[in-house]
Amino acid sequence: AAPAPAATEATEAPAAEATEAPAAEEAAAPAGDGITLGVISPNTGALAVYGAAVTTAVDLAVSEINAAGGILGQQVSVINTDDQFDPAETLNAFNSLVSQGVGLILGSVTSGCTSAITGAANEEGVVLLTPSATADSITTEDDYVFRACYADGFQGAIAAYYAKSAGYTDVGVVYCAADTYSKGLYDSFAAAAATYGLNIKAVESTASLDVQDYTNQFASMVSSGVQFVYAPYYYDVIGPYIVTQARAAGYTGIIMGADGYDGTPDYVVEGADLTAFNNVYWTNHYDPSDTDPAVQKFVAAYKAMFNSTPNAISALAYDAVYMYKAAIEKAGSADPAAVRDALADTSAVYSGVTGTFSLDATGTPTKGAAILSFASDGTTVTTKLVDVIKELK
Amino acid sequence: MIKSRTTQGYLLNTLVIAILLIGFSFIKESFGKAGDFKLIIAPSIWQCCYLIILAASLNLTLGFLGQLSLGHCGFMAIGAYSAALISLAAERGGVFTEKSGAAFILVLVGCILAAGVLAALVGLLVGIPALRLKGDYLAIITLGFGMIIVNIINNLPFAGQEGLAIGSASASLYKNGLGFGTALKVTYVWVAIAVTLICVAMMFMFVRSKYGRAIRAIRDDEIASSASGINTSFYKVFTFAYSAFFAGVAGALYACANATLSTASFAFSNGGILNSTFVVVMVVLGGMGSLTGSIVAAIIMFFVNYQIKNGLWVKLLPMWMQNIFAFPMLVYAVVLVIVIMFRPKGIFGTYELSLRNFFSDMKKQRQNRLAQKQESKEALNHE
Amino acid sequence: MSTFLQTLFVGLRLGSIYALVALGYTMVYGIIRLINFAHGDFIMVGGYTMIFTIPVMVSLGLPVWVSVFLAILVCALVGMSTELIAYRPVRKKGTSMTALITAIAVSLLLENLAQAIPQIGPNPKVASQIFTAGGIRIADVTLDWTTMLTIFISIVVMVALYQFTQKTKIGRAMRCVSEDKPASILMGINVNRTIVTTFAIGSGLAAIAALMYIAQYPKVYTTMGSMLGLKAFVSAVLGGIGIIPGAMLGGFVIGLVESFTTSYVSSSMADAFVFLILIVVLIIKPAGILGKNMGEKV
Amino acid sequence: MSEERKPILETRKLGITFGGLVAVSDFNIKIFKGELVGLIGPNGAGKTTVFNMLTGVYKPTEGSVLLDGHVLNGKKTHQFVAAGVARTFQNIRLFKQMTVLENVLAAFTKDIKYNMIDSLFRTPRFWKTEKELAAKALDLLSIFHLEDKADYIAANLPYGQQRKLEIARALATDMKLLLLDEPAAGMNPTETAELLDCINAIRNRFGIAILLIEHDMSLVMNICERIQVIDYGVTIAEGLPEEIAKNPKVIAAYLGQ
Amino acid sequence: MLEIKDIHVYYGAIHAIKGITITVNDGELVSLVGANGAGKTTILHTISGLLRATSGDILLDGKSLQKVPANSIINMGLAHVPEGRHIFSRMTVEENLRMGAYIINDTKRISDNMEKVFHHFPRLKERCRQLGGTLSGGEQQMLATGRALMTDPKILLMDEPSMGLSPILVNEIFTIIEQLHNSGITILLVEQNAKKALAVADRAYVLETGKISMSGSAKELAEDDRVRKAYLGA
Ligand SMILES: Nc1ncnc2c1ncn2[C@@H]1O[C@H](COP(=O)(O)OP(=O)(O)OP(=O)(O)O)[C@@H](O)[C@H]1O
Ligand SMILES: Nc1ncnc2c1ncn2[C@@H]1O[C@H](COP(=O)(O)OP(=O)(O)OP(=O)(O)O)[C@@H](O)[C@H]1O
Ligand SMILES: [Mg+2]
Ligand SMILES: [Mg+2]
Repeated sequence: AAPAPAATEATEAPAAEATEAPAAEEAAAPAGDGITLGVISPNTGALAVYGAAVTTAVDLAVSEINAAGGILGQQVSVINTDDQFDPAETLNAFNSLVSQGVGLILGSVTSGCTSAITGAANEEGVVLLTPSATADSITTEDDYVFRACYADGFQGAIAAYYAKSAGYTDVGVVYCAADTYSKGLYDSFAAAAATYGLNIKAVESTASLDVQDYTNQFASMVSSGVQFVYAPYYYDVIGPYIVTQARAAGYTGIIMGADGYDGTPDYVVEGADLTAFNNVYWTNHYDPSDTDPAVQKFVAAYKAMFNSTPNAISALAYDAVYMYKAAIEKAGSADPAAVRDALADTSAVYSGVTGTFSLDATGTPTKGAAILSFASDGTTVTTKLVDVIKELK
Repeated sequence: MIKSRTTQGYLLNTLVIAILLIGFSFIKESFGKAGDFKLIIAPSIWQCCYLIILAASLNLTLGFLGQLSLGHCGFMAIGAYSAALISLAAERGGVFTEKSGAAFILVLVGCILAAGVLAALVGLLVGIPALRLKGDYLAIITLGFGMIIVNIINNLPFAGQEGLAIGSASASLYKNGLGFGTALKVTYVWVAIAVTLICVAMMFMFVRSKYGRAIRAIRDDEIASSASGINTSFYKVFTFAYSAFFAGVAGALYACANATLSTASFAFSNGGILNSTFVVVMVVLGGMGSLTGSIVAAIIMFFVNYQIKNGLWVKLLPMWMQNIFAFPMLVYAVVLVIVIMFRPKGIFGTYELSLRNFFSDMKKQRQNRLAQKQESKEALNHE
Repeated sequence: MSTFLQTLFVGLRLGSIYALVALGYTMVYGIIRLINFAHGDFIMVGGYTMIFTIPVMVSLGLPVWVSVFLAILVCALVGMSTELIAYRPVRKKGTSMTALITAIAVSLLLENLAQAIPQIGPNPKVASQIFTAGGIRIADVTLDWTTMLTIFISIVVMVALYQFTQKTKIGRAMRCVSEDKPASILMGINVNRTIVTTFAIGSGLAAIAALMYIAQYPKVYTTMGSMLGLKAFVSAVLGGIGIIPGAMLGGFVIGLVESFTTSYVSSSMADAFVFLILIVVLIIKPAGILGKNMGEKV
Repeated sequence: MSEERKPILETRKLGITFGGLVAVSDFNIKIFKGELVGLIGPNGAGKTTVFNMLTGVYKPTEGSVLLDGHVLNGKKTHQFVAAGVARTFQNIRLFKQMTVLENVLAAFTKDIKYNMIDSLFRTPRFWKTEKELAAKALDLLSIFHLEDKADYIAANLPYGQQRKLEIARALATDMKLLLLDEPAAGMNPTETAELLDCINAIRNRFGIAILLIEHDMSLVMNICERIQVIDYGVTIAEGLPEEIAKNPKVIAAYLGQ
Repeated sequence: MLEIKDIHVYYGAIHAIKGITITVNDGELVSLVGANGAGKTTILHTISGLLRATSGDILLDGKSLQKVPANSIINMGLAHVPEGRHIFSRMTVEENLRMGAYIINDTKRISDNMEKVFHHFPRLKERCRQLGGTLSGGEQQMLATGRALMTDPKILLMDEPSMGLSPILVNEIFTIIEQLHNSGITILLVEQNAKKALAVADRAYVLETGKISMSGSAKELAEDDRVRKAYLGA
């Protein structure tokens, strides 16, 4: 079906440009006295945590930039909008930003919501840079869409790669069937497992993210005898529920996850036996305890401003703002089309908190992933860096 | 006499709709290119349209048949997913290549109808327990059905979270399926309006016929209605299916208006206003047994929701109010409680707007208000 | 065998919690025939109260579970004010459906108010360990103390509630109010006060449920009540709503069904199966497992 | 001639038990066209239960109901109505939120021939039916002097008129047998006398059979041609009013001295 | 003992009671007669506080009831047997009677009163453990009356106690009413069965659409032509 979308695109593109030309000018007009960045994130609803992570980091980055004189000498201002973790609301937020003349948008956080506006961004000629939508397809179809994180395909593959290099051949998976993130990672893990010759012996899932009990799932892992379980969930499930329950169910092997595990140490049960967290591995965009000065500077500044340790989403959102800065400076203007061209340049190198990288032809960074693990002395849980994988072999 | 008065009514309704449409196309012409129509008004019309159909259709079961259904969005999900899948299949099968022309319109109409019919079939299934259960027990069953539908869709390999067949729902729906971009939403805004008008008319015709009379009788007293010769089982199941049909159609419109589908949007409750709980809220707010009320409530809910989140005037408010408005659900909750306190029977009660009787109704309304005032005085006395 | 035991224990663990929550639902429903949608959110209120008071207990050298008493107090207050401010005015004027909508609105209000409070916010909070870990090991599978305690407490609460409604004066007044309000007034019963008391007890129960919930599943978040409340409500209906032992039975049935479908049928379809079983049971027994189908006397 | 001899309603050994309680047993009755039969008995004797079995609201556990010679066992209530039985209820059951006219119109539902298509497109058939029925309904209402209350919401009618509306609604089902359950309950003697005239008028006009439950002996003894008495679900006497009034069993169980 | 002074009662916009004045003296049995919907029930509801008059006053033993909460009126010695019985159908006969004595804390007094009720209604004693909802109509009426007697009321309001009862039970109920009257209880009786009501009453009021149209001794009224025509079916 490849020619078909091309055809539609061809017919649509000129129309879009024709109608958009005045809108773009409108956007450019007030740009003389500032650059406006639109942010779309889930500020209320089930994923409000991520909304907060994004808005705080953007706040930090923008205030840093403005303090340093802005971009191209212009101050940056931000319009925050709420997508309520709902695709239709995301589109509303997007349209509202565009109608206010915003041409550069940062968002949204989740793949589901972001995919609701990628097509529209292209049609409207508005640059969309998502900090954290990892679904593979986000950047593949649309020219105006970029992201600051790597795709699920990469993250799932790293886990499979790690399992293989650690010597496991039989593995299991526990994932959430109702969550795009979890399901997407499972799919990419499964695909990579096939290439690495891993044998997925057991797959269990949960029907929603509200599930509290994972004992049966891990009991099934125990009975199938696997010693490596890929469990792509979020920190607030891993910390209080999964790890302790898995150990209580008698599972002693490795539990591996992805960037959703970021922040887990703050979500463990005080007073419980935390040795359960040994042997838990995960992949992440960055490691907050990384000694890299850029990372330390960011972590310190964020802590100073918001009194908490930034998570990976914050780091990505922070990097995304700086990506915009670099692109605008390269383009010499904040005109969306020019910024798009600057971002599309695969040779540009960005160095941020989440590593030094450049974007590939689709608009997804090629960057390494940190493999981290938790370590526990029984009363506290800490994170330690195991490895940084730049490239999959 | 009845006939001539009704003919009068039809003429009047048609006239007013025609005037509205002409006025609308005038607005469209004058603002159409300037962004706001395309970016704000047209998408809003689409959203209002499916919310209107959704709320009005639930009113058939809730307000007219008197059965609380807490899983109405499940039917909408069925409609949305089937319309999306059929359109994708049609595109892959080469029935249409671009979203214009007769072939596409045909597919579009086909998708909308199919969405309705499939939802109606499931509605039939849900209607069956309704024959044995009442009140809260039935509510739980419908809620259960809603959950099951969402759970099943989540687990379908071709319709799950990651979407339709290849890749994500997003891209494929937008590029190859029904999903209309901003420009197409303007082009096809007539589809949304026409479908809504037809649906609403169909519902009005339904409630103002023996069907409507029968189901209202069932609502008021089921035993008495069967003792009056009404086949209660038939009318109940039929109404469930009929109502589900429109929810399915609303789903198809949803699939047109959005580039992506996610089952979270059709759940029992979520962060937004499109969920089974809020549809019930719209119906009760508008008035159970008043289609006009459902329509108005749907529009109000949409408008309030949109304005609180995206309205520019919010920025002019004092900071503390802006801080509250950052939690839209909080605001609706308060608004809801207030509205219900002042209009416990909903905004419209069981009143239906009729253009023909508009002025005489206004007079009646005034009298009712007076009576009500007295009543509330009375209620205070009872305290 | 051990899978079976494990599954059974998980079912009991979930079930005991559903049962505790369901008791609160049934209690309120039994009196005013209102699905108190906000009940699940009272659990959230109880959860947060404990999150904030547990450190205080620790600093005072008291066992952490003592904070439940504060939670009971807070929940009862929230429950009573909900009744006074939101439900009572509507009950007088509207239909049962308007009351239901108010309940939904209150639920929304509580969830979002919590999120809007800076100290709570959208981030979940994790409680510290409340009861000692460990339990009885049978054939390599552990039935933990917390589960046993929860089952024990839910039985005690059920029996106590049942005796309370049957034997005490105020309990009997509650039953009267649920049957016939005007007649209750003629008996000299203060209907409003009885309803408020019901809310106080029902909401206080929510705090106990919250304690056992976070002892088992130590995460507290603003929307924690919605799914939990829904399942508990389903339990109450399954057992026969308004019937106190029914709520408990329903809770265990739902918990066990959920657990067994996860283990033996399909883990991702567990919710669908729970509701499917519910539908089947209700079609066979339209008034729930313990409900007597009185049928309408014509 | 043989037509005349065939009863409209016949029950054979009709009985029902609730749990362990035998509410009605071995109930046999025959009612012929144009007859007015009384069914009396102490409270809880099972009179209303008999009505419920005759209208399919309760399923008899034994015996059968025959209407015009057709066995109706196992049929649903609306099928009983379609076969020609209509009733009123001991506790008035109107469609409370509907208007008086609509209450009657709703009872025409089963005889309305137009279908979904007609109502969606408002075909001439639709209009014709609706118009005819409205006229017919008003005509029925006029028997009870309710025609000028046609637009009232049923719940707002005074009690006595509600009772009348219920009868009018029952008549709308176009029945052969009308079952009236305590139509005079809560009425004073004068109102009862008015009701008596009404019932007679209906009988003359429609030529139907009526089965009447009533505790008001002034009504029963005046109007009924035959009376059947049940106690504890068992028939203890049947016969002409004068006979019943003198029957010692009936006096002991029901009438008092 | 009970004085109703020019009360007006509304249901929303409906003016149901249009200025009614009624007096019931100590130990008297007063009957209220009127057509359907005349407002008899409304008056009783207003006396026992279930409804409130918009104007006028109701005095019990000289004390105004207008400001007393509905549930406290029973404490002043007034009991109401409501129309339609309103017994608690999911409670046993005994529990129903206990609920009648809800305001009494003295268990001795409760059991004494229960004995008294059983003395009036031996049938209730037989059915002690039966659920109220499963009683026959007549038994339910006895239960409702018995329940009202549990507080030794000084004045009893009875609303259509014979409604729906078989002739034998109607007689029985009226015998009981007479007994209660003879034992010194003041009774305000509302009845459709005007003939019987006038036969037992001392005095009576005739109510027509919210207004008193006639009043006087029961005997006189029973012989009055207009009353006979309108309410006695003669
Ligand atoms: N649905 C039911 N379930 C259980 N028992 C029932 C049911 N319906 C009726 N009964 C019982 O059957 C018996 C007969 O009741 P029914 O209502 O027929 O009496 P009735 O003769 O109409 O009395 P009344 O004159 O008081 O109306 C009663 O004992 C009643 O309790
Ligand atoms: N809840 C109500 N709402 C509105 N109107 C009412 C209500 N209850 C009674 N009415 C009206 O008030 C008037 C008096 O009613 P009430 O019940 O007091 O009459 P009644 O004399 O007791 O008659 P009945 O013999 O039927 O018991 C009637 O016209 C009735 O329609
Ligand atoms: Mg009866
Ligand atoms: Mg009355």
